[in-house]
Amino acid sequence: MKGKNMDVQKLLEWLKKYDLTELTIKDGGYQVTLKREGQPAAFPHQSLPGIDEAVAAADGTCEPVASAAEPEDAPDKPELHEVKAPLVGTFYRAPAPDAAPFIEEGDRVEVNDKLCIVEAMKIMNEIESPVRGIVREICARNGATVEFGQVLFRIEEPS
Amino acid sequence: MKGKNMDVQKLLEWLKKYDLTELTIKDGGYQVTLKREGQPAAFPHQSLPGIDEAVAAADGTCEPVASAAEPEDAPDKPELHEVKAPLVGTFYRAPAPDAAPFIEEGDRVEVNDKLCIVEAMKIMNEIESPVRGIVREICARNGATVEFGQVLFRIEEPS
Amino acid sequence: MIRKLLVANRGEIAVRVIRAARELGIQTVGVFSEADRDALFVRYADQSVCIGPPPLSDSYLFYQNILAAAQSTGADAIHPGYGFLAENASFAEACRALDLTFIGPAPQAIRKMGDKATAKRLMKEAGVPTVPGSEGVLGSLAEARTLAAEIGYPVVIKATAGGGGRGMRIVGDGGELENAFHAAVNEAQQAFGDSGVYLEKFIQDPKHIEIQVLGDKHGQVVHLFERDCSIQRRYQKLLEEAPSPVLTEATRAAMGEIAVTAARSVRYDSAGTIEFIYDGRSRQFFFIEMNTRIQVEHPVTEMITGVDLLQWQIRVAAGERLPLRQEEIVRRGHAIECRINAEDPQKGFLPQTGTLSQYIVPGGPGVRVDSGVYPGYAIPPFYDSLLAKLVVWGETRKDAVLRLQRALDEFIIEGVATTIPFHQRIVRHPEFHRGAYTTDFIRRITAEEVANAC
Amino acid sequence: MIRKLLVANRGEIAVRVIRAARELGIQTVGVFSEADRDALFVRYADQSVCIGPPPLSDSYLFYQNILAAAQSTGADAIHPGYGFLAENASFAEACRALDLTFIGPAPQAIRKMGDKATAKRLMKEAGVPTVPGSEGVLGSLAEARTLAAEIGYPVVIKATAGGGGRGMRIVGDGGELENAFHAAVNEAQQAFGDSGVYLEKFIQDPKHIEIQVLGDKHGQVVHLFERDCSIQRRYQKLLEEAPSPVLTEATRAAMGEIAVTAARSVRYDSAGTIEFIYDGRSRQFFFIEMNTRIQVEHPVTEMITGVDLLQWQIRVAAGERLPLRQEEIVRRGHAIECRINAEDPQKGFLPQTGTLSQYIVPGGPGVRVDSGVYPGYAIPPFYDSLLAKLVVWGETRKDAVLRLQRALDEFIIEGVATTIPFHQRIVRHPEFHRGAYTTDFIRRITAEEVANAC
Repeated sequence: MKGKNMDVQKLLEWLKKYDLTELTIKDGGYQVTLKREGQPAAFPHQSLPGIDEAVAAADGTCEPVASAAEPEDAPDKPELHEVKAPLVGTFYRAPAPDAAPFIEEGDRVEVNDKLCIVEAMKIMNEIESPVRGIVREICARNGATVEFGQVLFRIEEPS
Repeated sequence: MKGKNMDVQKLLEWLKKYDLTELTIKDGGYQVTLKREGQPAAFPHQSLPGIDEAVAAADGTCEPVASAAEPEDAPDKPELHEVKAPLVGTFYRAPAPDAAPFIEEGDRVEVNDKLCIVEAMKIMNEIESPVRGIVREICARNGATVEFGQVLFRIEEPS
Repeated sequence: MIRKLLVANRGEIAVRVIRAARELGIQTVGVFSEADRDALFVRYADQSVCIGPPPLSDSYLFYQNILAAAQSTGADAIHPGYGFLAENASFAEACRALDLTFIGPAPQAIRKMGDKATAKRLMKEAGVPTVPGSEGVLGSLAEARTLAAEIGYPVVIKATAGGGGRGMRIVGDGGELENAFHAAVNEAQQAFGDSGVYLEKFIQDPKHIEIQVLGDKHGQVVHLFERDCSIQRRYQKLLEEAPSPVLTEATRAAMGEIAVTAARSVRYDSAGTIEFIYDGRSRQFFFIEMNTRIQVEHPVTEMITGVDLLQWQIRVAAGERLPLRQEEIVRRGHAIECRINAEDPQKGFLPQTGTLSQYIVPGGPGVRVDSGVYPGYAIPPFYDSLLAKLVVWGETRKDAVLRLQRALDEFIIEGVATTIPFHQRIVRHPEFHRGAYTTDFIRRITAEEVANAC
Repeated sequence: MIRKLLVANRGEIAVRVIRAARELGIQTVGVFSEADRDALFVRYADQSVCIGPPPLSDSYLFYQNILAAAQSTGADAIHPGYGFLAENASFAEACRALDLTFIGPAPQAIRKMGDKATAKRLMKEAGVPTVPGSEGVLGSLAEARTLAAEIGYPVVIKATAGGGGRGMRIVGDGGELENAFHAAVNEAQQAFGDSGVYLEKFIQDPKHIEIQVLGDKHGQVVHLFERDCSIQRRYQKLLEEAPSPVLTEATRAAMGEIAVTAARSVRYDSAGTIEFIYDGRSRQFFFIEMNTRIQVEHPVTEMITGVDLLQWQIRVAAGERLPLRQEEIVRRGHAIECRINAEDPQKGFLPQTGTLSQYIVPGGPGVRVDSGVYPGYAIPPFYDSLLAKLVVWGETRKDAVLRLQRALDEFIIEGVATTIPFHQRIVRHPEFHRGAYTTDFIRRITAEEVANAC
């Protein structure tokens, strides 16, 4: 394997870019194992030989195309928890067209409070808050398509 | 004109790259004048507007493809004068096939001493030394094609 | 007609589908995994949606997000490309259930042709020649002798439980049969603990030749001649050409007719390919399988017929009739395709990843490049290694070969090793020039090289 | 046959010549000025020689170094491309004197066609229609009336000393002639101090239509149909297509025959073009000039005929006979070429220099790119602004136009402004779609834009 084609630096970048928590590469027999947020995914056909072993962990973020202009980790802001879309679908802020939104910016939320609905395949998927805190930003428009990994909310956790 | 397309830096690089001694650009009427080692060359059809005026001088070198591997300005060498091919042709070290070469490496030469012949269009063009000094390097092979600007000799001038 | 088409694939085929759609005035939606955010097809699609993390099972094979992307973007059709979901009848049905036009054949045709045994049985019933042989285990030497005489020598006897050549005997004539039968039975018993053997015709100088077919929803089916795909490395095609340099016009016409018969028998209503194995000695051909999708090598057919297969595939899926009758489909000249993979031929064709620090594609007359990458692109390590397809056309095969040599020499890729040097060797090989190369050509020239190196 | 060909040109045409030579098995020598050391053609040539500093007069127009480069590299032929030395009879003779095959017509043909007055006289003698009009200054109103009746209205009266529209009158019918004649004479006298005027046919809805011809050294001449080059900006062609959307088959055939007659009359033995002005109202056409070289827009002809014009040009120069008779040259479909220049359409088409920070060329079916640049290339400020020619083919003109739109949208060039956005406007303009556009199309749509901006 050529060092310039796939070095450890590169692997670390991929780890970070795709939120991988674990990556194992072996040369003999060409095995690759990737783990991501607890879900194992094996690629038996993929071969990346040349590095005897590389195990690393990183915690990166996924930034969707649609929100490229949004500020991220601005120095004057406290650390915000990003709630991302776990599936592709249509984003709804309220349980029904004529109902009030689940939350507004500035609202306090507890863990498992409902934040929104992402409709996919005629199924209304309720998205719950994974943290306790104050909703600082609602990042998607009501009725808009959200893609996988898109940031939907930014929540300020109590420090 | 977009600054990124043609800025002064770029012009200075061109000056250096093509051994230009002068370059004038005017916006109104799109005039460009380039001068190179005393020979004027005008490009009336070329228009490079946007920079009001730029006059600069530089002394660059022309490095032929064929001699890319040759050492140039090596720090441990004295300053050498490069004699370049003024035309395209066949390089001959001697006045006739059975004659002795005009010069050998290590020879002393005076100004106007004959160094070699470049044959082009059946005409034998004698190349004379522009300087006095010791021939340190003969850079072309007898019988080889030399291209315009190719370094033929390196001569060490007395300091 | 279709207004907005979602492309459920990646790489060069996603770009190819987008091109066809745009030329038909159809809007396009790209779907991409997180590893493909910078891919060329994402750049070229009118709109695109991230559908999951890099693993295929979570993105390009994950129905739900793909179908949700189609629904939420208002797409009314889905093109599956090749691979991935292209020959997945359940996915095709899921599209139908959501009123999305699946750009491919009806699910029943995918199902019938997807199972090899079913496909072979159906083809036999339809009168399509398949490799002749015993239906199951041979009962006796006498049965073997009768069958072999019927099929014609040479034949091959193989262990039903076998593999790797054990329990296998090639039989040249009737005199060799008895010894070969007993040897095969004994060897099978020893190797697999099962003495069962079967017999079939032994294909000499085998070539992989396939016929492109196209059907519509109104019962019309046409063929668009053959492609010779015998240049393969471990069943991966590396170079394809049309027409095949070995077919006679009579055989070509017969194969075309048989392919149309095969497609008609499953009421095929899309672009598809009937694969045959061709015996270079006897000039017979036998059905192997049908691919119910557009294929990687479809451009060689487009180059000799002037027909845009992707556009036709989309138009017939939308219910249009085939615009041309069989006799209106004419071919001119010769086309060859090379698959330019990010693989290092010096290291057993190991897939390469890296950044394309330079990428200069060949151009000029008779050269077509279908590429999914661009200068500066970083190849993700998660997917296949196909970077580009280089396709050339020439008035004659000789013209095409010379043009291919020139185009390969012009193709400059820096940053990763590619198959270009290997293709340069193939196209300068005398056996390739003669055109009668067989499916073991790559194996043999690779072995030659190893032998020469020793 | 030729063994080694020196290419006395630069940019995309040098690359084009190298491609043709390589496909013919001919070695190539590139010659380059110091400003072109990094050019693509230098990279693609088998061998290359620096022939001088950037100014044209010291490099690409400097015979001595070019001929010396040919001799010292052992080249036996020189291809001049277009422009530069392509229509220089003295250079062609200098090549002959050194036993170098000049890839172009015999010097006498270059000389005869190079002088406009001589060319027009010769063509009249050969029976080729030229724009009818008075031989010199009109003697009287009566003479004007006789001539105008003979030619047919409308006619135009112009000052012989004139220019810029002064002393010019368009005359629609005989009733207008007297007033127009006197007005033109008076205006000419006032403006230029010379009352001389002449009269010629006024061309309505003018189109620039040219016929590609090809002759060999054995007296054969064929034509390869027409190209419509009416989309011009200040006499610079921006887009060319074949066939012309307005010609009837009868007119096409007549133009082809006349072009062959014209070429034969000067014993033309290479690739060349007969330019006509075409009257969109009367459907008459008139000889304007002959270009005795391969032209920038030759690919559109290659795309519809499948003929490699560069290869033929080289082969006939080497003494080969034309391989095809007139009736064997068939056309299929429609081709359009866009010249992608490094010019900013937003700033009066100012030439741009800079580095191509990104360069993604379109691909897929029916797309050909002839380019002289590559990603990361720095455009030198010394030469013309042509970066690439984008050529598309489609079965119909509509298919070709849709394909061209798609290909233009795919062409990504960063680092310099280009004419791509302007071409995108042209190909979406209703008048272009109709196809009856005339030589003032660009001037008019540019004026429209200025008017809309006010």
